[in-house]
Amino acid sequence: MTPKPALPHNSPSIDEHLEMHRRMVVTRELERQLGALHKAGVTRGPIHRCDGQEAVGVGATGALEDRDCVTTTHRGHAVYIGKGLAPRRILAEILGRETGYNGGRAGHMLIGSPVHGMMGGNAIVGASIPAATGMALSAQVLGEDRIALATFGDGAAQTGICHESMNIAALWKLPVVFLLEHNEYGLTAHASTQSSVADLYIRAAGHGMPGEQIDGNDVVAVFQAVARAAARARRGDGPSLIEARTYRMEGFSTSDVGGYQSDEDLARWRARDPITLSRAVLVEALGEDRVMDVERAAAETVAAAAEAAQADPPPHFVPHAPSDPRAFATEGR
Amino acid sequence: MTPKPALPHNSPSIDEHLEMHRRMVVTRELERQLGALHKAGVTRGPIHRCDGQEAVGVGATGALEDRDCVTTTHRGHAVYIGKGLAPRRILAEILGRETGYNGGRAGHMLIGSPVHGMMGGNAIVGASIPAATGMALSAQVLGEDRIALATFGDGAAQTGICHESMNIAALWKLPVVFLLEHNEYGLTAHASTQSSVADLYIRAAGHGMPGEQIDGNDVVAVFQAVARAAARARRGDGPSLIEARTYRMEGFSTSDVGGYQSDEDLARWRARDPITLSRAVLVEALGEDRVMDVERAAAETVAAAAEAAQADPPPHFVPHAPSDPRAFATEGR
Amino acid sequence: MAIMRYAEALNAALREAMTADPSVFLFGEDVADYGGVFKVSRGLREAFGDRVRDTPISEQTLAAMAVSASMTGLRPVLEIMYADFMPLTLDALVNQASVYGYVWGDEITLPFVIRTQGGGGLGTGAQHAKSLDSFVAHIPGLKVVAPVTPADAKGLLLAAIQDPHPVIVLEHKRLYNTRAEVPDDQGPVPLGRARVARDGSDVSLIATSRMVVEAEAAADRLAESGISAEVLDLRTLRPLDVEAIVRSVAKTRHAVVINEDWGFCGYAAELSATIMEHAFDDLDAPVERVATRDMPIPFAESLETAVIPDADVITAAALRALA
Amino acid sequence: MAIMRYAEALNAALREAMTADPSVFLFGEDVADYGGVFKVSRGLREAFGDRVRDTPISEQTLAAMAVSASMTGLRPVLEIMYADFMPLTLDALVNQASVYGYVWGDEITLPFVIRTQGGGGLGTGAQHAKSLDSFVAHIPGLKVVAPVTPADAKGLLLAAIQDPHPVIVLEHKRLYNTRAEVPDDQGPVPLGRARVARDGSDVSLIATSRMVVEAEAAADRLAESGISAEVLDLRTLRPLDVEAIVRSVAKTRHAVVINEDWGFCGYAAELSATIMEHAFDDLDAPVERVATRDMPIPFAESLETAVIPDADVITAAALRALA
Ligand SMILES: Cc1ncc(C[n+]2csc(CCOP(=O)(O)OP(=O)(O)O)c2C)c(N)n1
Ligand SMILES: Cc1ncc(C[n+]2csc(CCOP(=O)(O)OP(=O)(O)O)c2C)c(N)n1
Ligand SMILES: [Mg+2]
Ligand SMILES: [Mg+2]
Repeated sequence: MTPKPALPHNSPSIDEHLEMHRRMVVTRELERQLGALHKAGVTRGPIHRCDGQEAVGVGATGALEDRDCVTTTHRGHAVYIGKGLAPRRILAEILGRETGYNGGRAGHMLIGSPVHGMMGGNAIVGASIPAATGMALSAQVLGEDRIALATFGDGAAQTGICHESMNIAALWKLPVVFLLEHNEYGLTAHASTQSSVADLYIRAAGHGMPGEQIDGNDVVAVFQAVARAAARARRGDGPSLIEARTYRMEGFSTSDVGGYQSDEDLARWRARDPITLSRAVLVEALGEDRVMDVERAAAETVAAAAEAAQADPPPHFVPHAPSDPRAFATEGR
Repeated sequence: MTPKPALPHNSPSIDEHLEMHRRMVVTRELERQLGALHKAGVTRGPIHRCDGQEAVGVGATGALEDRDCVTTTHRGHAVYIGKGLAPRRILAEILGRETGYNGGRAGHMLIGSPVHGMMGGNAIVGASIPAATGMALSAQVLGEDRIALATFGDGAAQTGICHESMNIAALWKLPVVFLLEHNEYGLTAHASTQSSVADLYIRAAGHGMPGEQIDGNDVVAVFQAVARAAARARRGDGPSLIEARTYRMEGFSTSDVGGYQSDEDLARWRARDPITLSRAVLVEALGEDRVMDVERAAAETVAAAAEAAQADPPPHFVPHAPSDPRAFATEGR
Repeated sequence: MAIMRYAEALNAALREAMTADPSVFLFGEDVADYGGVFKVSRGLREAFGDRVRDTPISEQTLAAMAVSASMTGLRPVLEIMYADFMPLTLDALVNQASVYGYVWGDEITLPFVIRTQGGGGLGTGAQHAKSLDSFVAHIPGLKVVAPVTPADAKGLLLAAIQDPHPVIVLEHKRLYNTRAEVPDDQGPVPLGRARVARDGSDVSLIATSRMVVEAEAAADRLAESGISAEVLDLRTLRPLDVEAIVRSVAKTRHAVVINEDWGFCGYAAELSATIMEHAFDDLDAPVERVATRDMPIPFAESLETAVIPDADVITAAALRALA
Repeated sequence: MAIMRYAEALNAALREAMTADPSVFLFGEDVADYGGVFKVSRGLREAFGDRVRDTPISEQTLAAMAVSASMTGLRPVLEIMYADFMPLTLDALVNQASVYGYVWGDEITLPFVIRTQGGGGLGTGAQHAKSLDSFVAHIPGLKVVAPVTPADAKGLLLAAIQDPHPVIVLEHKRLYNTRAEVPDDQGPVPLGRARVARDGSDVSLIATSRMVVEAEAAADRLAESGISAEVLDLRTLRPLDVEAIVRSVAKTRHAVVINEDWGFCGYAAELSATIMEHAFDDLDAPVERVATRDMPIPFAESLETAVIPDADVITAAALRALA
């Protein structure tokens, strides 16, 4: 990403848009590779894809500074890529290799890279919300110019910690952005069986903070909304809630047998695929060749990364000293 | 309380009002006795008084049927009395006597009397909320014509379980009434240091349920609001949130050294004492003598109860068989 | 006598209990339309309608609702998808269910069940692979069961639903697809009784949940070296069948206790302490404790297998006990 | 050398730590303006302003915030008013702090502290009198301390705040007003080291938190019968000073382990299992376990005293061990 101008800007430049487009394609390709690897039986455990939702994680992280912290969920690939993590090391982690970001300890759902401000996927639904809130607290108390962004799902929005975090963040004017990625499902259950209201951004009013609903399939709209909320947070005016509406095109995870999403819904949302939408704008502005080159390069990068990651070695086990419950073993005398 | 007419009525009859007045006086006297006993050093542990807040618990329970379930907090005296519990056995429980409602096992904060639908004080802040919600679920699934009412404080309104409970109750249209007793403080901390918004009833909108703010020092207003919400719940239309504004005249508990409530606030609220307000209306309608007689009788009842309870024996210890972790002791062979 | 999968046996228990008693109510995330992520509640929504409900992701409140609903006539069976999420239910268990079961004990019953599943070995990562047995086994007033065989899965779940006290049912993700015979008339299995999974005379392998399977494999290996290992499947973690443990240890004079939760302050520690107190004089060697290494469970297979105990680890412990 | 109350010693530690390190941040319910319900943070709001904050009643989120804030430069010290509320923090501890400390272990530190207080005996009832030590002592990656003396209260809290890993400080409501000498230059007390509170040769009374006080009283009584009891104050519950335990048991050959949490699957069980594993051959008799009766803590004095162990119970256990 090109360095940001000193003043917060609320719309991406065309170069920034192209870079976000590239990242969406990288994410899509990375998940295609994972899908194939899963079919081939070389993955372990569940994998949650964000097909069709790439604009949310990529657009949001695109509007942040490198030093800003982001937390995400079990479905965090777009955020990992958006925060600048390398596909090779993401894939290696998901495949349980020594070369993965966390040496195979984390796996698919817990990837973190503190140097990138990528403060973790999180497989406890809702946990990304107080996590970002705490990071915003630390920035505020230490007087550091960084904000935190929590991404979380419509299912997570029903957890008590979501409400508690928003209350505390608003009360203390913490520099945090709550980005609710509403993909209509929590696991296999439709949002209408989980939430008492259809529009979740309205809950912001209960905490005296701004709330808005945006098109989560429009990467530029996501960038703009997050840029505004981030600027507000940086100014010391406190948190915001952004509800990005999108749709999960794949099943819940690789273990999902599916069948509960309607064909009409799928077709309707496929027509609004975030990469297709973004491509149309970019082709208009930059010409088809430039855009296609970027897409091709992105796919090649990921393919090469997947191949390399698969050849990487599995990690060797090392006991974790700080967890040892017995003093003589850890501390000596 | 006189039996209710078959159709829900939204205003108390004058007899009902007088009975509520009596219950407020009983509550006040009971707490005066407890205050004196505490000073005399014969109580154990903390005691939380609801001086100045009696209209909330008494008015709310006045609008319910006997079979309805109520849950309350660490500050539940008005609710205990409102639900028809006997002062003698309440006091005995608080003094740790065999004759207390729970044989001295519960103490001040956990008094319960399931036959009265008094499903417990609760010393875990917020816990009364899902508790009532679960009782409403049971009524709904079993097809029983009873509702549940949760009383809880402005501090408790900030807990995650409050939000989770409201969401579930609204989603499933559970027959529950959420009665938020806003007394401006959570322990020694003012609501403004705990809540991101000053008016809490607005959070009802985030769960698509009705919310209203009422004068919590007006026992008739409380009765009316709860009667409306209860009728709605009974009809199967789901939950409501009622924010009753009141003020805590005593310290947080007997352990509170005080000093953080302003004299102006105390004076302002003292002028709006719920018993004084209620008395004025009743004297107007029934004459001073009738009201004074009722008040005097109430005070005498409580004084006698306090004396009797103090003379009651302490409980003898009996192990609790269902808690025993070893099978041979509990089950035999 | 039918061959059933463990998940099917649980399903059969739920179906029978719901048929027999209209106050049995099933709820949890994805349990209704989808039939549960492990398919344990498959078909029940169709059969019992609104008595089977999908819920929001609100474990803390759901658990508290199970407690209070059970005090007012319902028999709720709540599914908590992973044992890793049980910490969210602990306030409801230790500060509500436990407390009310005692302070109002004579006036109420608390017939609710929480079903959950734990265990590692499938690459689900540190937040989806734990066995937090000791958190629940520690709590007064609760019962805790952990079936290993399909027959016990059915029988213990039936007994759990019938019990007037709270029962936590700890299932295991690696057992759902195991198959074995379940008698057609399989009724409730009494809570608080261990099962001798295999008779033996040299060493007692006292295990819970899927560790029983590993202990049986260890017993096979020990048999090859001429060592006769008894395998005790505790089935109920609380209340503990102390008699069965003492009987076995008195016979073998050597014990290995095995549990898939962490060792430190874990359920295996309780087993060791129980033997200390009830069978010290019978012991020829200290009890060996086998548990998951005291550290988070890593994702990669090469790491996870080093952390979760298996037949090798149990065999080695038995040999140490006998050395 | 000044005589200090335990609460004052804790206050002194907080003040020193906050003075020395601007990243130390204190938060919790009523800790700021009121100075904490046990007055441990008295005066700190005035001295450190916004670095001391009152919070909403949101334990689950506060704990999670302590975890994440600690990964990004803050040194949060969170007060959880009663140990009974610690279940609300367990997801943050077992699914967050513990996990991230391992999976990202080399890239981050987690220097946060949770202070809480447990214990019964003051008529606070079943939801405000528990000692849920085993819940936290069970969790990999945490340290857990339980100071008994004012000097250790200061020293262990200082060490806790300086530690790069999460530390849970278990205080005791009946210790806050106890007084003793605290050296003027009392610095951090190393974590993981027990303290011999009293030398003895016949039986080891191995205790935690306020149970050390009861053990010392029991030792007095035993001395009257000519029995020399050693009292070991563990101070750190995790990581456990196994060496100190083994050294004591090797000398006395008899042990009583004492902890105020429930016994079953509790911390005392761990102590018994530890002795089983590390000092079995030194034992002349089985280890006696003393803990709160396995049931909720009742309110009335006549009931509560029957449930929480005291010097009588410990004395009786020691005599059984020596019988
Ligand atoms: C506390 C907790 N409860 C339940 C689960 C199981 N679970 C994993 S993802 C999920 C659905 C989450 O829905 P949402 O927040 O909308 O995220 P999405 O999967 O749609 O991205 C559930 C219930 C969990 N991981 N954590
Ligand atoms: C979960 C929990 N956290 C903290 C406490 C300590 N505490 C007891 S009462 C109280 C304040 C409650 O405020 P509010 O809900 O407004 O009730 P009020 O006392 O004003 O009636 C607190 C923090 C508790 N009992 N439970
Ligand atoms: Mg979703
Ligand atoms: Mg209040």
